[in-house]
Amino acid sequence: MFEKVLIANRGEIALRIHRACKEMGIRTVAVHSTADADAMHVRLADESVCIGPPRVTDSYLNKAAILSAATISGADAIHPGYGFLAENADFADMVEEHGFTFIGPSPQHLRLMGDKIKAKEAAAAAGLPVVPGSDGAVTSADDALAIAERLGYPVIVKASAGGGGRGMKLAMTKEELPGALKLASSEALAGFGNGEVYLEKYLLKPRHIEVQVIADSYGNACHLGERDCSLQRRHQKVVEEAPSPALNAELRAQIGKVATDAVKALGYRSVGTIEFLYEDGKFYFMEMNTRLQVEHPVTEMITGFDVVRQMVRIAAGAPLGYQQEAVQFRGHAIECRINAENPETFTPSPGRIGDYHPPGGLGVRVDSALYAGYKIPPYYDSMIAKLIVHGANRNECLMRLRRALDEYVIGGIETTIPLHQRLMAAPEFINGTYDIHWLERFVAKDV
Amino acid sequence: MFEKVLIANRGEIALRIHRACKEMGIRTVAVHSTADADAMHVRLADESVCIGPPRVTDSYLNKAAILSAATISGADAIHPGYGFLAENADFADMVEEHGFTFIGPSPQHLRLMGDKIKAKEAAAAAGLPVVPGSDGAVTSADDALAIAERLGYPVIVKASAGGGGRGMKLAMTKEELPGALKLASSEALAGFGNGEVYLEKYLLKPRHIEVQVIADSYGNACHLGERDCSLQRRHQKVVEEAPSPALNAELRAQIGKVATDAVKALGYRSVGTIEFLYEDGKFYFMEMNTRLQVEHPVTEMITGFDVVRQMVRIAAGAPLGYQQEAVQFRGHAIECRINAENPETFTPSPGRIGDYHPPGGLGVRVDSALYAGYKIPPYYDSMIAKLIVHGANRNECLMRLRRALDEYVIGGIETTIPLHQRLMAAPEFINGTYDIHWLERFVAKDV
Amino acid sequence: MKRENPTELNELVRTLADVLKETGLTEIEYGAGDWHVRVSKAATIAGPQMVAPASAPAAAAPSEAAAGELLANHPGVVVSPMVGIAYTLPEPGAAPFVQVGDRVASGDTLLLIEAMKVFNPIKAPRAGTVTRILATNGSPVEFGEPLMIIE
Amino acid sequence: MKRENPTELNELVRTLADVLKETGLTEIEYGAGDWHVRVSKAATIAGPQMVAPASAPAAAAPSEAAAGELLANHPGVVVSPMVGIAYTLPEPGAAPFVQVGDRVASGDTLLLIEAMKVFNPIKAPRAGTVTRILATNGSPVEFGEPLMIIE
Repeated sequence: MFEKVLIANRGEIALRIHRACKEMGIRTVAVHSTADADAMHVRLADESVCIGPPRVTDSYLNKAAILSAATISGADAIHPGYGFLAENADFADMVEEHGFTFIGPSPQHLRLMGDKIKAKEAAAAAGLPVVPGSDGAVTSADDALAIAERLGYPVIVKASAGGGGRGMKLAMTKEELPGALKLASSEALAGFGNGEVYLEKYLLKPRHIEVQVIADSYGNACHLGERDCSLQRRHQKVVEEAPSPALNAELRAQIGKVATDAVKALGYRSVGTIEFLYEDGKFYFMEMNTRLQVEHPVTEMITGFDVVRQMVRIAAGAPLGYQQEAVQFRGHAIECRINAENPETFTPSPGRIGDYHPPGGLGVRVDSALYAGYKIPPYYDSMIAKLIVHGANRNECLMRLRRALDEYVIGGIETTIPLHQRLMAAPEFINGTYDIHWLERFVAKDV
Repeated sequence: MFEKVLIANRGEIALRIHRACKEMGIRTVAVHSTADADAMHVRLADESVCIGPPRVTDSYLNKAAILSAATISGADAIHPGYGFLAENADFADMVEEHGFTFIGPSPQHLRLMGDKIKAKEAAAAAGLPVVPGSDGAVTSADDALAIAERLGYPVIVKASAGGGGRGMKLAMTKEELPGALKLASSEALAGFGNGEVYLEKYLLKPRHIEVQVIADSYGNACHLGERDCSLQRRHQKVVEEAPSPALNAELRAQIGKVATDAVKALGYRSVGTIEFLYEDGKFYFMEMNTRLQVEHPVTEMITGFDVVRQMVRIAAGAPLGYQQEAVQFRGHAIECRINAENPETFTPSPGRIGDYHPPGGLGVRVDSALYAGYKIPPYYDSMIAKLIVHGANRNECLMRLRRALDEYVIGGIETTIPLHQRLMAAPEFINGTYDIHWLERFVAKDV
Repeated sequence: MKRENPTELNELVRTLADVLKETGLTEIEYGAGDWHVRVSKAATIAGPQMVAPASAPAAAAPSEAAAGELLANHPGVVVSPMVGIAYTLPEPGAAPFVQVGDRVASGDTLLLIEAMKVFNPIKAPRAGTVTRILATNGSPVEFGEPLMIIE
Repeated sequence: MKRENPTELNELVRTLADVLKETGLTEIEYGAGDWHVRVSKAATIAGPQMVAPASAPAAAAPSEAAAGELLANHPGVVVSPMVGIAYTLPEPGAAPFVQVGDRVASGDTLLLIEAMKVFNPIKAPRAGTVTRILATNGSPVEFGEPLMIIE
C-alpha cells in the first residue's frame, strides 16, 4: 500500500480523498493555490505545498508544479479527484513517467474516453447500446442533413472534444440543422481548439442514468448499481439519487451486467461511470467518466462500499477480492449539491462563511470543506457542500432530507439550500417522474 | 399516527426524537427549563414550552408541568427519552390517565423492571440466565454469609432500588461481607429511601453485553443484535460497539433468541434492552432497561433500523410488520460518548462553546445538540455529543473513528475527545480484549 | 471587563459608538473569550447594536424573545410560577380579578392558573397599581412568562 | 494589548480606523488568541484585506504562517515563482551564487530551482544588497515562498 498520497485537487473532494487515505493509514499531501492556503484540505493534510497563484491554469492545472510537489514531498501516488487533471491522459502519462502511481485508469483509457467519437465506437464494440448517430465526425451540412433524415428529428450536434454542455446545439427540424452545425463547430473550436462535431438522435424526455463500475488490474469487474442524475440545470447535475425511481430490479440487473461486461471487454481499471440516457425502457450510452464522480456518495450509502478506498486499493495493485454477489443494495440515497449561489438567479455568492452548522443524526452525511469563518474564494467552482441522506426507502429518505435541509445553516453567503427545499416539495420530484429537462422548467417556475 | 409529540427531555436525545418525529411528519413540542431556552431542541421544535427553573426536580422531573405543557400545546403523545421520567411508572400512568400516549412500555413493565429483585425473578421465569445470588432481599449478616458460601467469593451487595452504581459494595472474602452489607444498606437508604439489599455472585472479568429488543402490542418481537458496553468508568458507559468482539455468530443468535423469547413471555411492548454480564461463554442477566438507550445508534448503524421511529410507530399501535429474518447486520459501529469534562481528571467543564465543527464524510454520524456559541448549562449531564462511526469491518470502523476524532473541533471547553483518542490507540481496545474493569485501570494509567 | 457588568458594557458600547461616529466607520466588532460586541451604523439601521454571540442554528424569533425579556426584567413584573392556562376572571361572565389602574394589596388574587385540573390562585407579591395585564383569559402560559405588571 | 483594557481598545480601533482611511480599505479584522477586533467602512470594494482567520477547524500553525506572511510582505523580498528544490550553489562544492552583504545587479542569478528535472535560474528583479538568504541549498520550496531579501 502507498505510504503517502498527494491529492491534486481542492474543496470537498480533496477532503474526501484525505479522509479515505487517513482511514487506510496513508499520509496525505495537499497542494493548493495561494487562494486556498486556509482551506480545510490544507489544514487537515499531513503536509501541504503551495503550487501557484489562484488561477487554475497556474496551480491546479499546472502539471509541472504538481509533479514537483510530489517530488519534494516524497509522495508515492497522486489522486487527481474530479475535474482539473482527473481525465487528462498526458498528466497521467507524466505521473507514471516520474515514477508515481496515478490513482485512476490507464492513460490509454483516459485518452479513449476523452475522445467522444472514439469512445462511442469503443462502447458500441464493447456491447453498450449507443444513441443512433453519425458514424464519426460530420463535415458538411449535406452529410448532416442526410444522416438526420435517417435518425429522425430532433437531432443534436455535439463537439468531439466537448463536455459539460459546451459545443452542443439542438436542431428540432431540418431548417435548424445547418445553423446548429455551424454554431456548434465554431464554439467547439473556440472552447476546445478542435471544431470537429458529430450528430446524434435527440431524445425528448430521457432520464440520465449512470452505472458505477469498478475493476481491478486482473480483469475482475463489478458494478455498484446505478444513479439517477436527471435533475440538471445547464447540464450540471443538481440532485442525484440511487436507486433510480425509473428502474425495476430486472432492468437494474440487466444494465448492470451490460456495463460490467463492457468494462471487462475494454480492459478498464479503477472506478468509472458509464452514463446513459434512458427512455421508454431503453438505454443509450452517452459517455464514460474515467474518474471518481461528484455523486459517488449516493452509491456508497446504498452499497456500504467506500468507493475512494476501493480506488486507492486498486491503484496499489490489490485485486477486487469480491464478486458481484457481494454487492448488496440497501435502502435509498439522495445527494443535494449545495452551491454558493443565489437560489433563484444562480448568481455566484462567494464570501466569508458566518455561522456554519451542518445537520447530523441518523442517515445524514455531509461532504464539505466549509467551516465557520472560511472565506470562499471567487476563483473556483461554486459547489461548496454535498448533503447526502440515506433512508430505508425513498419516502423515508425524502423526509429525512427535508429535515436535514431545514437544519443546515450556512451563514454569510447565499446558497442553493432554498432551491433544494423547494425541489423536495415538488410533486414531480416526490413521484420520481422527472426527466432531464424538468429542472430547467422548474427553476424557470414553469412547473 | 400522532399529529404532535411532546418531547419530555433535553440535549441530544431531545434532538434525536425531534428528528425522528419530523421524518415521520409529526409536529414536535419541546419542553425546557429556563436554563435551556437557547437549546437546540427548543430552537428546532415546532413549539416550545418553558416548564420550570433549572433544577431538574422543578422542570424535567416536574410531572405536572410536563402534563400541563402537553395539555396547552395539544400534544397526542409524550416521548420521555432516557433518564429523567423515562422509567417512571407513575409518570407513565399519569400520561395515560390524562389521555396522552406514553411512547414506551406499559407502566406495569416499567414498575416490574424498576424493582431489581422482582425484575430478576421475572427474568428467570421468562427463561433469561441470571447471576446466581440470594433469592430476594438479604436482611442479616448471617444469612448473607451462608448465601455467599454457596455462591463462592467474591460477591457483591446491591440495593434493590439502586442503579448507576450507587448502593453497590463488593466483598472479596467473608471477612469483608458484613461491612459491605451495612454500607450498601445505609447508602441505599440515603440514596433511594429504601435500604433493602441483595447478594450476587461477582464475576471477575466480565463484559457488559446487552441485547436490543423490540416488540409491538400484538405479541410480535425481534432482537436487533447486541451491543458491547464494557468500556465503563464509575458504572457509566464511555464507548459502545456492535457487534461485540467477544461473540461469534452462534452465540449472537443464541442470546438473541433467548432475549426475544423472554420479551414475548413478558408480554413486553416498545423497545428495550436486556443487559447481561458475559464471561467464559456464559450470559448472566443484569437488568432490563425499559426505554431508549443512549447507545441505540450503534444498533441503527449496523441494522439500518431507525430505533426511535420504530418506537413511535409501536406506541401509535402499528404492528412490527417484519420478522427476525428481516434484521440483517452489516459492518461494525462504535459510539464515543463525548463529555464536557477534563479528559484526565473528569472535572466537569461547562461554559460557552467557541468554534464548533463536527466531523463529516462517509460512515460518520454525530448526535449532538451543540452549536457554536451555545452555552452548556452547569445543571445537567456532562454528555454533550455522541460520535458514532460505521465501517465495513471493525478495523475500518476504528480507522474511521480515529480520523473523525481528529477532525472534531469543540472549542471553549474541555472535552473527553483526547481520552477517546488515547482509547482508540490502546492495544486492549484495538484487540477487543477489554472487560468491564479495564477502562478504570486505563484512565488511572495502570495499563 | 466582566461581561455580566451592564454599566461597563454600556460604557464600552458608547465609547465604540463615539469612535464609530468620529471615524465615519460603519461597524466595529469587539470580542474576548466567550463574548463580543459589534457596533455598526448602516445607512438605514442607525444606532449601536449589542449582539449576543452569535450562532443560531435555527431560525428563532429574536425580536419577540427580546420583547419578552424586556418585560421579564421589568421591576414590577409578576411571572407565572407554572405552566398552565391563565384565567383572569373567577368564572365565565364574572368581573375580572383586577383591571389596569386597580390598586392591589399584597396577597390579593390577580388571576388563576389551571394546571392538572387544579386552579391555582396567583397572588400579588406586593402592594401597588396594576399598570399592565399581559395574560389573556383562557390562554396558555409558560413557566416564567410575564403575567402582569404592578408598580 | 490586554483585551480587558478599554483605553487600549479605543486606541487600537482609532489606529485601525486611520489605517482604514489611509489605505482605502473597507474592513480590517484583527484578532489574537480568543479575541478580535474588526473595523469596516462600507464603500465600494477596493483594496486588499487583512483578515485573521476566525475559525480554525484544524490545528494550523498560525505563528509560523504569520512569520512567513511578514517576510512575504517585505518590500525587498524575492519569492519562488515555482515549486521545486532550491540550490544556492551552481554545483556541489562551488561557491554560492550570492552571500549576505553582496551587491547584486538586476538580472544576476540568485539561485536555481529544480522543477521537473530542469534547473531554473532565479534572477534578481532589481539591484540592491542581499540582506537575508532564506532558501537553504537542496531544500524544497513552495510557490510564493520567500527566498531572499534584497534591499
